[in-house]
Amino acid sequence: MLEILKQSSNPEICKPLVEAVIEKAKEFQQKFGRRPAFMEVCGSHTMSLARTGVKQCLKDEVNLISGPGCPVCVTDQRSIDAMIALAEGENRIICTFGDMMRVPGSNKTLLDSKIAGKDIRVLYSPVEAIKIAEENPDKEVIFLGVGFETTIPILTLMVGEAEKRSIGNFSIWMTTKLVEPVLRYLLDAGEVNLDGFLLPGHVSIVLGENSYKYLVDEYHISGVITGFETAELLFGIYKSIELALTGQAAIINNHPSIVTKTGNQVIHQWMDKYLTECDEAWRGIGVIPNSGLDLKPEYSQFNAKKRFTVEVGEPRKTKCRCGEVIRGLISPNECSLFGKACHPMNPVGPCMVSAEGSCAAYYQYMRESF
Amino acid sequence: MLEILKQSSNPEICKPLVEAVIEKAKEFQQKFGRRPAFMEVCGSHTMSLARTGVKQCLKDEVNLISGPGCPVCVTDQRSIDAMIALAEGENRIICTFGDMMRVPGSNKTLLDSKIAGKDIRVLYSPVEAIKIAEENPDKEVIFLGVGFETTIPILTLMVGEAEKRSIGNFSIWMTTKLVEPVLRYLLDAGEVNLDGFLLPGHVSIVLGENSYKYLVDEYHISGVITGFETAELLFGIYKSIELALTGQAAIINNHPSIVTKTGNQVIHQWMDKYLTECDEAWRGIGVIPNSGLDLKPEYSQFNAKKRFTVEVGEPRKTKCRCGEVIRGLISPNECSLFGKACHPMNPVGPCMVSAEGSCAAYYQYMRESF
Amino acid sequence: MCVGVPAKVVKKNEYSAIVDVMGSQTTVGIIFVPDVNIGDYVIVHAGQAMSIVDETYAKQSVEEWRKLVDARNSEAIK
Amino acid sequence: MCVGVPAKVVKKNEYSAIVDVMGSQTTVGIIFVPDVNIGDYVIVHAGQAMSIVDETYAKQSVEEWRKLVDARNSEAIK
Amino acid sequence: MEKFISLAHGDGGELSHRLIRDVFINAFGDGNEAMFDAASVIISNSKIAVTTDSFVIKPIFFPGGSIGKLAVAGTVNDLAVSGAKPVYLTCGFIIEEGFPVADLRQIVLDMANEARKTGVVIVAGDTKVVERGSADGVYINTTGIGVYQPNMGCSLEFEEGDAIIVSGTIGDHGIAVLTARGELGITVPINSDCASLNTMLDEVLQHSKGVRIMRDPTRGGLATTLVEIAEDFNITMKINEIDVPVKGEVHGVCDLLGFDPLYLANEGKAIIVVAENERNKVIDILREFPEGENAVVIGTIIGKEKGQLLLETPLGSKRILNRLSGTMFPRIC
Amino acid sequence: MEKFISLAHGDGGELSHRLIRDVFINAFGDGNEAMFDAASVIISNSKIAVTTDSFVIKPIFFPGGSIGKLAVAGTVNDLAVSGAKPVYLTCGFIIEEGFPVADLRQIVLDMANEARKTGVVIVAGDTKVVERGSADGVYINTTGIGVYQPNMGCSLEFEEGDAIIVSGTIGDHGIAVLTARGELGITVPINSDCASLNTMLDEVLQHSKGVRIMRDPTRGGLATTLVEIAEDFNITMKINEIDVPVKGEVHGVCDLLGFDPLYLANEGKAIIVVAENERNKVIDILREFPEGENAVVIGTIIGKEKGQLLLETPLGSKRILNRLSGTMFPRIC
Ligand code: SF4
Ligand code: SF4
Ligand SMILES: [Mg+2]
Ligand SMILES: [Mg+2]
Ligand SMILES: [Mg+2]
Ligand SMILES: [Mg+2]
Ligand SMILES: [Mg+2]
Ligand SMILES: [Mg+2]
Ligand SMILES: [Mg+2]
Ligand SMILES: [Mg+2]
Ligand SMILES: [Mg+2]
Ligand SMILES: [Mg+2]
Repeated sequence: MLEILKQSSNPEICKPLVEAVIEKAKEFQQKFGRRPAFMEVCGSHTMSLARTGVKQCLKDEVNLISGPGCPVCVTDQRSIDAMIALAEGENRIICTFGDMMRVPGSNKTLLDSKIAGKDIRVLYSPVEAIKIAEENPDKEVIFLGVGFETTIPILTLMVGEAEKRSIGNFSIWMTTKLVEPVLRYLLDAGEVNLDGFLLPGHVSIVLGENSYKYLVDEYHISGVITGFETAELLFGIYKSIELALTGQAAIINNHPSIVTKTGNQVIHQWMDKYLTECDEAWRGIGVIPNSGLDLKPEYSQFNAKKRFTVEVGEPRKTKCRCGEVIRGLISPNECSLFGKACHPMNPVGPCMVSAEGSCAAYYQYMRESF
Repeated sequence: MLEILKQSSNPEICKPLVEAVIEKAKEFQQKFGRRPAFMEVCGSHTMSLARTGVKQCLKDEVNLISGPGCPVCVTDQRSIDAMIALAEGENRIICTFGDMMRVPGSNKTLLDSKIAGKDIRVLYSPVEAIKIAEENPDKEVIFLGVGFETTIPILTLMVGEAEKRSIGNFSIWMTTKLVEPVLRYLLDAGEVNLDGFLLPGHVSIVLGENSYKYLVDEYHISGVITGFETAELLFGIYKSIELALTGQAAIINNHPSIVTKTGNQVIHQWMDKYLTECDEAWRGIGVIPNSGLDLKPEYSQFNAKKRFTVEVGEPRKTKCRCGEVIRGLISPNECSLFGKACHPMNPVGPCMVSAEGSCAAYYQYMRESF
Repeated sequence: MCVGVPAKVVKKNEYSAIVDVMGSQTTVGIIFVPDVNIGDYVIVHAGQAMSIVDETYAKQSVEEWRKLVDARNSEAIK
Repeated sequence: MCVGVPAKVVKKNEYSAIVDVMGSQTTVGIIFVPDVNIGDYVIVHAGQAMSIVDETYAKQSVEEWRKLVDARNSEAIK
Repeated sequence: MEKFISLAHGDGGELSHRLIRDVFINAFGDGNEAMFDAASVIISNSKIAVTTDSFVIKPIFFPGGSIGKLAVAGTVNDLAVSGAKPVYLTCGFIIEEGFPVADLRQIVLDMANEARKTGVVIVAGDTKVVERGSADGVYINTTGIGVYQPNMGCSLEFEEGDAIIVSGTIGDHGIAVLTARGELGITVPINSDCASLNTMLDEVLQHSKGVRIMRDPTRGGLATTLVEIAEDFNITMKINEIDVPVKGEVHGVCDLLGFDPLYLANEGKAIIVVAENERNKVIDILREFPEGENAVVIGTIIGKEKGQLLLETPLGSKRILNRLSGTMFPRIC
Repeated sequence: MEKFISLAHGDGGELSHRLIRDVFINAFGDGNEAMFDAASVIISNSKIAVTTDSFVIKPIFFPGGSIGKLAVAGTVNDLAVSGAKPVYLTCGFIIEEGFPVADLRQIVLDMANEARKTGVVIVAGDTKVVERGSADGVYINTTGIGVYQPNMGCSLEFEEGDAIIVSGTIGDHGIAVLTARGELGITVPINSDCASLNTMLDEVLQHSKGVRIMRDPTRGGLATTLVEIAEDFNITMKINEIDVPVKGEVHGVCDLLGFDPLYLANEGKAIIVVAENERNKVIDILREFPEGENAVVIGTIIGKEKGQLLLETPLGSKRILNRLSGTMFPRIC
C-alpha cells in the first residue's frame, strides 16, 4: 500500500498532470474567455498548493482563491484577545496548538505571555492536556479549543476522558467553527465569483460526501473533495475544470480512499453526545448564527467560558485585511502591509502566522522577488 | 566608644596579657604542681580561643577544656535524624541556621536533602521564617529551633509574631538546651577535674551574673563571665587563675559592659510567657530532666513536634567520640578518627562541622603539622 | 484545515494503537476507528486516527491519474 | 554558644533599629532592649539586639587590662 | 567522591579542587596547566582560527552521543569547516546543583574520547555550579583554536555553476534529540549524526583546490546555513528539493509534527560549495568516509547578483527559502 | 527589536541573526568574522596563553560592575597574571527566556567598554537561549588568548624570604555582590573591585625580573589561592593576619554573618610573589595605579619543604590555612 500512497507525490505522475490541468484550463479559457476560478476552502489546501508549487505552476491558467478554512485566521479578534487575557490569570496552565502562540492579540501574543513567565504549553496531541490536569491538581488547565470539524471531535474525546476520570480542573475554551454556515454565508453574500470549490479532504472524513448536497441543490455550485498530495491536488483541480466545462453542478469525491458517503459515524455519535450548535463571530464577517459548536449545558463544568470571566476591551484597529483574505476577496499581496509592515517575524494579522494562513503561504512560498 | 571596644583586640594590650597569664599560671603550677584547668562552657569561646591563638599561646601553661556549649554538638543523634527526616516531607520549607546543614545524620545530611531538591533554607535572621510562611501559604514552614539561652528568646519572638499575624503554616521544631542542668550534670558526674568555669558572655546577657550562684553555693566552684575578644578571653583566664590561687569559690563578672546582675528582664518575660521546662536528650549523656524549654501547650499550633510525626530508626553507630568531647573528657585529637576519617570535608560527628564545634576548632586552628 | 498523515497500524490495543510513519512510531487513539486492523493505514490528526485508508479506492485513484497521464503520453507520441 | 557583634544604633523605630558595624548597616530587632537610644552600642545576635553595651563598664575593663599591662611593663623596666 | 554536585563544588574551595582533580584532570590530561590561571601552548602558524559555542542540549545523553561528545565535535567542526586544523580546546562547565557525578564523569569521558579521536588537546577548563533551578543539568562551553595550513583552504571565489554538496542525510540530529526527550511519544530508530568531521574535510582540502566555502548546518539547519552563505557573499544558490537527502524516519516525524527537515539541526554534516569540475572528486573523497557515505550534490550557484537561496520543487517551480522565523511550533491541525 | 528574549532568539533562525547583528556585532566590531564558523586572527608569538571562565554571578548588575565587565576583566586578569598580554577574547552567552533585551544591551556594552579599555578584541561569540527556569538571567563564558612577551614573565623560582604582596584590600567583591542581592538586608557603601589588571601587571613585569608568580584571588579568596600556590610549588608561605588589608565595612559584614574575609572573592586584585630585594620596587609600581594604591606585603616564603600556608595571629601563634571547605554558611548563633 505504501507504494500506492507514494505515487501521489511521484514527479513522473505529477508533472504530466500539471500539463493536463493547464490544457484543460486553456480549454475553459477558450470557451469562457477567462480563467476558471476555484476556492480551496481549506487552509491546509492553501499551504499544500503553495508548498508543492501547484499554485505557481498554474497561476496563469487557474484562479485558485483561498477560502475561510484556517481556524486561527477566522477567529474573531475579540476572541483572540480573550484567550490571551485568559492566560494572564493566576494558577492556570494554558494548553494550545502551536499556531496560536504567535497570533497577534490587540496588545500582545500568547508567546509574549509565555516569555513573561505564564505557563502556556504547546501540545502535539491535545489529550495530553488531561494528563497535565491530573498532574497539577492545584492548577486550572484550560485547552484553547480552536478548530473546524476535524478538530472538534478530538475536543469531545477530551471531555469524555475528563468525565471518565472525574477531573475537576480541566476545561476547554470553545471557539470552534463549521464549514457549511460559512460557505453559505459566502455564497449568499455573492462577493466572489466561483466555478466551484475544492472541498477539504480531512473535514470531509467527518462530514462525508453527502453533506455537501446543499451546494448543488441550493446554490447550483460544484465541489470536488480533494486530498493534500501533489497528484491529489492536481487531479482535484482537473476534475473541477472538467465539471465547470460541462456547466453542471455536482459533488465529486476525489478522495474516496478516506472519505465516505456519510462520514465517520462514530465521530458523529461523539459530537451529538457532547455538543450543541451555537453562534460564532468570524473575523471580517461578524456573527454567523449556528456556525459553531459549544458544549451542551450538562457539560458546563468542562466549559472554560462558563468557569472563567475575562475582560477584553475594544480590539485594536489595524490595516490588516485578513477579513477580506478569508472571504476570498483579495489575495494576500493586495494587502498594503504584506511583506512590508507584515511578515512572519512581525505578523499583523493571523493569516501571516498560522501554518494554514493564506498570507503566510504567500510569503513563504510564492513571493517572486527572485 | 568604638575606640574602647577596639582595645580588646589591640596587640599592644593582648601580647603583654598573654605574658601576664603565663606568669600567673606558672605561679599556680608552683603552688599545686599542675596546670590550672578551666572549662570554657561556650562553643564560641572554644572557637575564639582557638582562632585568636590564645589556646595555642597558653597550651603549655593552662589546661583549657571545651565544654558542652555548642548547641548543634550536644543535640542527640536521634534528634538530628528526626530533623533530617522532617525535611523529607512533601510541601515543606525547612528554615535553619547554617550550621545544621552539614551535620551528619545517620544516613544523610540536610545538605544532601537540599541537593536532592528539598526546600531547605539557611536564614541569617530567624524571623525571616515568618515572612517566608506568609509568602508561601500552601507550604508548611518549619524552623529548626536549636539553641541555648541566647537563641531561645528569639524563638519566642517568632511565635509572638506568628501569633500576632495569625500565621497558620508556621511552626518550630524545638530542641533547645539550658546551661545550668548540664553544668550540674557534669559536676555531679565528677568526671572532669576543674579549677573553674569560663562562663559564656552572651548566654549571661540573658541569665545575669546572679544565676550562677549555685556553682559556688552547691559545688564550691568558681566561674568567670568572659567575653569573646582576645583581651577579654585572656583577662577572664587571668582572673580564673587568680581565684584558683586563693582557693576560694566565687562568680566574677568579667564582662560587665553587657552582662548585668539579673540578666535581661524583657527577655525573661518573653520566655516566661511562651515556654515551659522539658526533658531533653543530650549527645553522649542521655536525657537530663528539665534541661530544655518547650512551647507551652497553649502554643501547640506553633509546635512542629505536635503537628508532624517523623519516623526515625536506631541511630547509626560510629566511632565518633563527640559525646566525650562535649563532656570535656577528651580533647578532639584523642579521637582516633580526628583528621583521618573525620575532617571538615567529611565530618563523622557534629563537633567537626559546627562553627562552634571543638573538633572543628582543633582541626581549623590547632593542628600542628607545620 | 488539518492535514493528516497516513500511518500504518503495527499494534492495536483497546483504545489506542502504535502506528508507523516511514519507520518512526507513535501511539494514536483509535476510538474513532474501532474496526481498524493491524496492517491498515489510518489518517492521523492531532493524535487520533480519523479514518482508515481504503486500499481499493487508493489504487483506483492512482489508476485514474495514470490513465490521464498515459493518454497524454500516447497522444504526445502520436 | 553565640558570638554577638557590637553595633551602633543609627536610627530607631518602634520595634527595630538600623545599626552600623564599621560602616555596614543592617536592621535589627530591639524588642529586647526597648530603652536603647541612638548612638548606643548593642550586642546583636541572630538579628536581635540582646543587650546595650555599658560604656562606663567597657572603659573600666580596658583600664583594668592596661593597669595589669602597665604594671608588668614597669616591672620589666625595673 | 560525592554522588551529587553541590554548590560547594563550585565555590573554589576544597570540593572544587577535588572535582577538578578527580573528574577533569583525570580525563583530560596531566594537569600541569591546572597550576596556572591560563594554559601555555605552542602553535605552528601565526594565523589561527578561533571559535566558541555553548551547548545546552536536552537530553544530555541521546542516541548517537552526549553533550560531551557534541561539545567537542561541534567546535572541532567549526574549525574544520573554516579550513583550520583544530589543535586546542577549552571547556567551561555550568552545572546544576544536584547533578549526578556519575553523569558528569561520563560526559567528561565522552569529551576526552572525542578529543583523542580528533587530535585536539583540551588545555583549559572551568567549572561553575549554580543553584537547583538555575540550569538544566549541565551546560558546556567549548572554545577552539585551530591553525591554518599553508596553501590549503577555501577560496571564497564563487562562480556560477559551482556545486552545492551536502555530506549526508539531514535532520538526523534534530529528530533524534527531539524524540529522545520522550515528550512527543514518538520513537525513531535513528541516531544523531554527531561526529567530528575534521579528518574528512582535511582530506577534501588536501586534494581539491576548488573548494569555495565549507559550513556545518547546525542550529537553523541546511536552509538557514545556505541563506547565510548566500547573503554574506551575495550569491544566488538553488537547491533541488528532490535531491536533498532525508531519511524516511525523519520525513515521518516531520509529517507528524509539521516540521520542515530543511530547518532541523545537524551535528555531523558539512555543506561544501565547490567548483563544477571538482564536484565529482569531492563527492568521491567524502564517500570514502563513513560520515560522508551519503554525500550528494543538492544544488548549484546560479547567480552572483542577489544574495538569495531558492528551492526548486519536484514540479519545477521555485521558491525563496528564508531563515527559520520563530521556533517551529507544531501546527494546529 | 523585541523587549524580551525568547527561545526563538536562540534557534539559529532570523531572530538569532538579528540579535547577533543588532546587539553583539554592533557593540563588538565590524562583524566580518560573523560570516564564518571561526574567526581568523593573527598572533605575534608561537607561545600563547589560553584561559576560560564562565560567569554566573547574581545579581548581574552590582555596585562597581556587571557580569559583562566581569566577564572581560576576569579572563583578562587570568591571562595577565600568567604573564601574557591579553589579545583576543571569545564570548558565549546562555540567556534565559524572558531576559530583558535592554539588560543584555547594557551587558554587551559593558563588555565592549572593558575590552576597549584593556586592548583585547572580542573575535567570536555564541548565543544560546534556554527555557525560563533553566538559567538565572544570563551566563557568560569568556575564553582568552594572550601572547607571551619575549624575556618577560614569572620565573617560578621561589626562594625563602620572597615577599607575598597583595595589590589591595580583600573581600570587596564578595561582600559587594552578596549584599547587592538584597536578601541579607545589609547595606554596604563599597563597590566590587572588579577591574582589569593587565596594564598594571605588565608594568610590574617590565620593571622587575624578580617576580616568581602572580595570581588573582577570585573564587575561594586569598587563602585558597595561596594554598594552591603553596601546594603546587611545594613551598611554605606565611602571611600575617594583621597585615592583610580588609576594609572596615567588609569586616563588619563578616562579623555579622560569620564569614572569613580570607575566603571572600576578589575580582580586581593580584597576589604577587617577588624576590625580597625587589619587593619595594614592585610595591612602588603597584601604588602608581588606582587598582594598586593599597598594595602591601602580607607575608613571606619561609620554607621549601612543605606545601603549606600558615597564618600568624596578632598574638604571634601560627595556624594552617586550608582551602575553603564547603560553602560558607552563616553560623548558628
Ligand atoms: S498581509 Fe498581514 S496585515 Fe495584510 S492581510 Fe495578511 S496578515 Fe493581515
Ligand atoms: S573528630 Fe570527628 S569523629 Fe572524632 S569526636 Fe570529633 S567529630 Fe566525632
Ligand atoms: Mg584566576
Ligand atoms: Mg581560568
Ligand atoms: Mg562558532
Ligand atoms: Mg557551532
Ligand atoms: Mg575558572
Ligand atoms: Mg531543572
Ligand atoms: Mg558552525
Ligand atoms: Mg578566573
Ligand atoms: Mg554558535
Ligand atoms: Mg529564574
